[in-house]
Amino acid sequence: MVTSNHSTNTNNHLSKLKNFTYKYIYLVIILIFVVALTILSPHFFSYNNFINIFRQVSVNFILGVALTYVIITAGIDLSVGSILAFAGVTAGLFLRTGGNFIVAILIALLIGSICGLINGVLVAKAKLAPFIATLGMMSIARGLALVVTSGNSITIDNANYTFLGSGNIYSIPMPVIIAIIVLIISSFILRKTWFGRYLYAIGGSHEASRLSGIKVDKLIIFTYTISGFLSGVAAVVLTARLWSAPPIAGQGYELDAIAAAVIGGASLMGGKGKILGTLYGAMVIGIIRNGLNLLGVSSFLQQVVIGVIIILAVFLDKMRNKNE
Amino acid sequence: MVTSNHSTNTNNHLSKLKNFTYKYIYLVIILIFVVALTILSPHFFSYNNFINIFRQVSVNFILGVALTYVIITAGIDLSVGSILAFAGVTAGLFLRTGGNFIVAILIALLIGSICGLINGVLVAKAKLAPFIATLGMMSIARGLALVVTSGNSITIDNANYTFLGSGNIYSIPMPVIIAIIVLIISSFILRKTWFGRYLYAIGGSHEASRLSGIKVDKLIIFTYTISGFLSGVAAVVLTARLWSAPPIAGQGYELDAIAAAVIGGASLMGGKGKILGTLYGAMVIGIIRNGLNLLGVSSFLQQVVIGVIIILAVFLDKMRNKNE
Amino acid sequence: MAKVLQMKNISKFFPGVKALDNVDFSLDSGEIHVLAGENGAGKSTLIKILSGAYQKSEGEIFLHGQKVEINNPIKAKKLGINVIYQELELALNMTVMENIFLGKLPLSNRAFGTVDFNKIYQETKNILNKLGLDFTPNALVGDLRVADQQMVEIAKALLGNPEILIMDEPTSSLCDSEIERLFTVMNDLKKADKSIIFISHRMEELWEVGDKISILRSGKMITTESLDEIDENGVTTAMVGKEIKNKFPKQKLNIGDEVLKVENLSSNKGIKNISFKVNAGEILGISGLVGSGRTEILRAIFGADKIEEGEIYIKSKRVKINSPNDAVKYGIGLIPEDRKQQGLVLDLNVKDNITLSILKKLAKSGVLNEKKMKEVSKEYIDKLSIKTPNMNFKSKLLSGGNQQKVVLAKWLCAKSNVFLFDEPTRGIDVGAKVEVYELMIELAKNGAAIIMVSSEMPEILNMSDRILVMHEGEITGKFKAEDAKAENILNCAMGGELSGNK
Amino acid sequence: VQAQDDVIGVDEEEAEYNIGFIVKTMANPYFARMKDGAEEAAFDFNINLTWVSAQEHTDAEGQLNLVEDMIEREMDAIVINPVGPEAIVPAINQANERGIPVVIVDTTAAGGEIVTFVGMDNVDAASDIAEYVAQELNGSGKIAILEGVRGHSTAEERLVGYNNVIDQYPDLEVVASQAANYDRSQGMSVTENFLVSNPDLDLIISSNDEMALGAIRAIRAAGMQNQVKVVGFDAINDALVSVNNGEMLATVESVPDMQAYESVKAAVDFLNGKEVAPEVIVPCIVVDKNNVDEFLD
Ligand SMILES: Nc1ncnc2c1ncn2[C@@H]1O[C@H](COP(=O)(O)OP(=O)(O)OP(=O)(O)O)[C@@H](O)[C@H]1O
Ligand SMILES: Nc1ncnc2c1ncn2[C@@H]1O[C@H](COP(=O)(O)OP(=O)(O)OP(=O)(O)O)[C@@H](O)[C@H]1O
Ligand SMILES: [Mg+2]
Ligand SMILES: [Mg+2]
Repeated sequence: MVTSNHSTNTNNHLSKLKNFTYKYIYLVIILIFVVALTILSPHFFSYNNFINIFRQVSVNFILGVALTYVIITAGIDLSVGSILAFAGVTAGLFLRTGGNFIVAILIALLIGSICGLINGVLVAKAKLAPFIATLGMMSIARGLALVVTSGNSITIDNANYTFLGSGNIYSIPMPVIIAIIVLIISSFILRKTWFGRYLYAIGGSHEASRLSGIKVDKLIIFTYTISGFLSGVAAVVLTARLWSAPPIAGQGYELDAIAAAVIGGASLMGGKGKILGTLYGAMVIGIIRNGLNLLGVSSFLQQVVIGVIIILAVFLDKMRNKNE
Repeated sequence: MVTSNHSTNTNNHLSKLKNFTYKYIYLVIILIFVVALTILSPHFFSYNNFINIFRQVSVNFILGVALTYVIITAGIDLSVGSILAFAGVTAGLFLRTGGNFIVAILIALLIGSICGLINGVLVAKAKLAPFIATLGMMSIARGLALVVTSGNSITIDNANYTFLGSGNIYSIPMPVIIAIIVLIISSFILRKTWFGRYLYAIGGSHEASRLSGIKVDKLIIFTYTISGFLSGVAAVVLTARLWSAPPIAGQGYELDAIAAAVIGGASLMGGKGKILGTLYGAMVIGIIRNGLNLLGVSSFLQQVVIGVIIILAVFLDKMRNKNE
Repeated sequence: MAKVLQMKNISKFFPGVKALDNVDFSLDSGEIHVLAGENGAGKSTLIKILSGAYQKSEGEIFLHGQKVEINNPIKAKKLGINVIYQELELALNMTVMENIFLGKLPLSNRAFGTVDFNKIYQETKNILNKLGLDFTPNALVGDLRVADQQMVEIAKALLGNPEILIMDEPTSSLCDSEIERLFTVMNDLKKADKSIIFISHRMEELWEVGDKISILRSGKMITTESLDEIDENGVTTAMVGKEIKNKFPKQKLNIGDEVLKVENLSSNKGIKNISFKVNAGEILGISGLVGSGRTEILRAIFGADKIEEGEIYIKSKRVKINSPNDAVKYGIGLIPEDRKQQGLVLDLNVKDNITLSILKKLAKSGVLNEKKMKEVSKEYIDKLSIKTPNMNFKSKLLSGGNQQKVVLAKWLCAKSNVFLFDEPTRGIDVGAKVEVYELMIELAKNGAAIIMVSSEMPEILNMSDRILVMHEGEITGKFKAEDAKAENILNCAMGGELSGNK
Repeated sequence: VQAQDDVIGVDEEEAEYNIGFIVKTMANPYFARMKDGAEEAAFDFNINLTWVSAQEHTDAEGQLNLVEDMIEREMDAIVINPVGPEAIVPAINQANERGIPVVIVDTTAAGGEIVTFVGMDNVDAASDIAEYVAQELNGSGKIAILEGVRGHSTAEERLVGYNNVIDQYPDLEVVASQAANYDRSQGMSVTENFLVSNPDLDLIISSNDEMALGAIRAIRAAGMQNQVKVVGFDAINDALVSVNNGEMLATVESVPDMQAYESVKAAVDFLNGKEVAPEVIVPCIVVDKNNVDEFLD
């Protein structure tokens, strides 16, 4: 019995060490990337470049958060990129008429939320597969963005508005500040509020949640509305960064956003996902893109390398879960 | 008691009628489209145009079949479009060296199958989420297609090969014939063979299948290999239709293929899906596209209309299932 | 008799849990060997090791004296070991015959790999006939009632003529006649020198069918004895570690005012014209055969299914219940029969599940009150003696009985005053059963109204104040507890004349 | 449903000919300008013109489908702006079989019987702007290139054009070349990275104006507008404005409206039995501060 106890103890120590490594494997993997890129590229490790990366990651992260919410409920939202474009061009058109920048922001958020609301109703009430409902919305919102602009980018020259994308506060770029606000609030909601906990419950079991008195339909509608709202936030950030609103903005962003959420541990079967994980996912993608650009890897090879690294990053994370 | 019996009888009759309508709602919906388009466009209702539609639908249908297989096992394959491109350019490059057309076809099928096999191993053995594994492959295969061609389309002038895309047999276009062969074989496999039945079982319950002694991992690997193989088939059809192999072919096709499968009743949660349903899904998408083109609807509005119709088509199908 | 199977020094560690500790177990040919123990004692774990679903941490397994390694379910099947799992493992999207032949579909053409559907249809029909089941081999398993799904699982395990058949609580969702048929089948197998490991929490049936009993407690093997030499008291004492004096701690309580009244309730799920009322402090038992519509009554009251006609009154006030959310607001709680799908969110931890329906109420301006959640959870984990390493343990990993207790805890802490129990003690051990009964009494004392659907006659007879009997969606009998007799109830359940007094 | 906004020109009954015009995409102002030119020609020559575009400028099959649909509508002639030179060949062949004349505009076709090709030579145009850049930099400097959608013929041809010229100047160095997929926001992100890895960058050549405008945003955000210059391609309106106010150095005007006008005219001439030259090359013009007035509305 003594030996058995002893071995259990050693096991415990070992497993604690393991646990520690695995718990922070996110950071470990990112660290590996950072070290590798620092060695490979003289330009990588600099304050400016890190600011760059954070700024570039912010839009994908915000959309990734939108998808984390949706994916936790076992849903999916393919329309975030298109909603971004549609919300962006409406805000842009409003600004072009000389409108106030705060109203423009509210319009972007409202348009995003309405599109999200429609997604939610289609999923929760009409009981459409989320994939289909949001695929439809993806096509509709993109079409609308093109229709209202006749395919032209809308130039934005309202300095208050563009400050949100190009300004700094204490030399931290506004997109990063907005992303951090989204990070804190959304993480707080998921971890600390009843709403967040119910989303996990719904993702875990729709039926058991309903039979526990949770208003599943309403919460799902609300979740897609949040996703649309966050697409509106991303729209503001992106268009303010670009000083213009292109109707084709955000094409393909849904895949990057889903990848960020899933790399970060969200399960498409529902019930799993964390905002910090999504941040990790977005950072991995962002760092790779940035690093490959800095290294001057050809655009062709970049695609190959990104594919391999996405698979690797998730694979390492899998190992962690297995050992947990 | 007599009244009650009587009312039950009427109910039976009514429900039989209902059942009939619902069972054939696929055809009903397509019929509605056909009638509407015939009224709206003088060009729609003609033998040639129907041949057109079938030819245009064939590639999406073949990829839709690939996705039906994968989706039945509760998986997803985002890489079909990229694999199509990669398989296509390799066949094209081989033909350019003066290679035999049959060997070229085999090469396309082999490349497709190998990519699919890798997907399968990543999903079944490395236990990656199918979304991530195939997202990675999507990026990798596209990159490889660009690398091997240096970004240029490969011209194909082997008449035997292009016959597969542009030729006719008894005035039926070859792509349609190939699609029909795929239809018959894949439907047969799913409905009649042990392999097909086990795919449904795996999608229905992974665990139950495993505990029943089904070699779940092997079958899943095989399923993704089939999906890759069919992407190879689609590559042959498409490149033979285009008389060239563009490395950017098939971009975005994965979404259309998934939409075809899901409109046709496949559930992303697994365990459900039929080849005939997928044919319906592909036809709905194809008829709408063709009809909108014939009507001269602007490409912007087309996107809006297609989004709405996809949602409607699935919604109607939902009603059917509810009433069944 | 020849030793067929020997398990020696088997241990199994899960992270944080020692599920089995040096267990020895052996099985003779032609023997029905009962495996007993409290919820979480390790019964399912032991048989999962035998079936290759889990890997043992330590120990050895011998078949016919030969050492074997059972690394996966396929290997176990090859060795002639078939299992009926406690949590049904079926592909709900497939037909009965395909489920029964899952993993061993016969082919009509080897080259094409086509399945011989005629053959499996015929063979399935034979098996279903033998088990006295009336659904067709073509039925979708997902459309079947839980009980029938259980029978499919049994039919599946019988196929292939296994040498060792393991049954993990096969009777928990079956009615008496089905259980009888199952026992006949088991006895036939026994005559053919097959061996059966049988797990059940229904005490009375152990002696009816078993030869020997092995009793586990907290992962340790306590004793193995012939069932001729041990009585119910002995078994419970070995299981629980103390003697259980009163299996049904029913007390006569003061019946208060009417709490719930149902009038002319009909739903499209097959219940017709249901009327009854329950008062504060009263336990209304609902009996009937499987499929008689008892579950549907509870679901209709709870707003889980649509009501077509009829009225519901709470404390004499007419209420509209359109969703479970409404029901919860009116203080109604449902403990569903299928805890895995409907009772629990398996991926959430014990604490979250216990507080699931009051999370919103516990929260202050939307923010969860973790401290309160912990307090509440601790209170009910203690009260119901839920066996869990800690309250942050995933409910998926709890033993079946403990999962049931978590569902109970959810409604207890929601302070419901109408409790709808659907088979409340299904899969719960003797000790815990008594605890659940005591809780019901406690609730009743505090003025709750309780409806208890049960297929266990002793439970119905001993715990109810009044008894309703259902047959094909209608009430065919109403009894006061003191006048109720098993045969009368059974008669009504079979659709016999309305009898008994109001 | 009868959104006939893309049938332009005169009514079908009064029209002399029905012509179909198929472009790559409409999600780019370049093609809107093309449409303007086509519309002008339609009225000038009494044409009923049906204007359609593929969904994606990369979708060769989608465009083939569109041509098939046009053939089905028995157009008198078809004008095609191909997604790629090779993949359009079977479409042209189909039209040939049905006896429908085909005019190719803007991007070449690699085969098939066509009436004529109207358009610019992407390689030449790209060489022109690169030559302009070489002069501006006095033959020496560090250049980064924003590539279009790789694998797309215009993107590849423009790259060839740039590199042909740059290779002739030993002191001109391409220090980075990355795809930004014709997308303004990607143009911005990729440029941000360029600026980090090449702080001494002198100029960015962009394969279209959208990316160039994104690049300008990145450069201004980094405060490097006095160091890094940008040239674009296509001369869309936003770019002309940008050239006019000194943010963008230059862009290439390939006169898409004139190309479209000429292509419709060629089709009409052919239908009327007139002789049509086998190739109508519309000259490209480099637009900078000096001549931007001529192009601004
Ligand atoms: N996969 C797992 N991971 C961690 N702990 C587990 C796992 N499976 C079972 N356990 C734990 O092992 C113990 C034994 O569980 P087991 O399911 O064998 O009990 P049981 O005797 O079958 O109980 P019941 O009668 O309730 O079914 C329990 O404490 C349970 O929580
Ligand atoms: N989804 C459904 N649609 C139509 N009828 C149904 C459905 N589910 C159940 N029924 C019918 O309702 C009746 C009651 O079913 P159920 O088995 O749930 O009753 P029960 O008395 O609760 O049995 P038990 O609790 O023992 O399983 C049966 O006649 C059954 O066929
Ligand atoms: Mg158990
Ligand atoms: Mg029931």
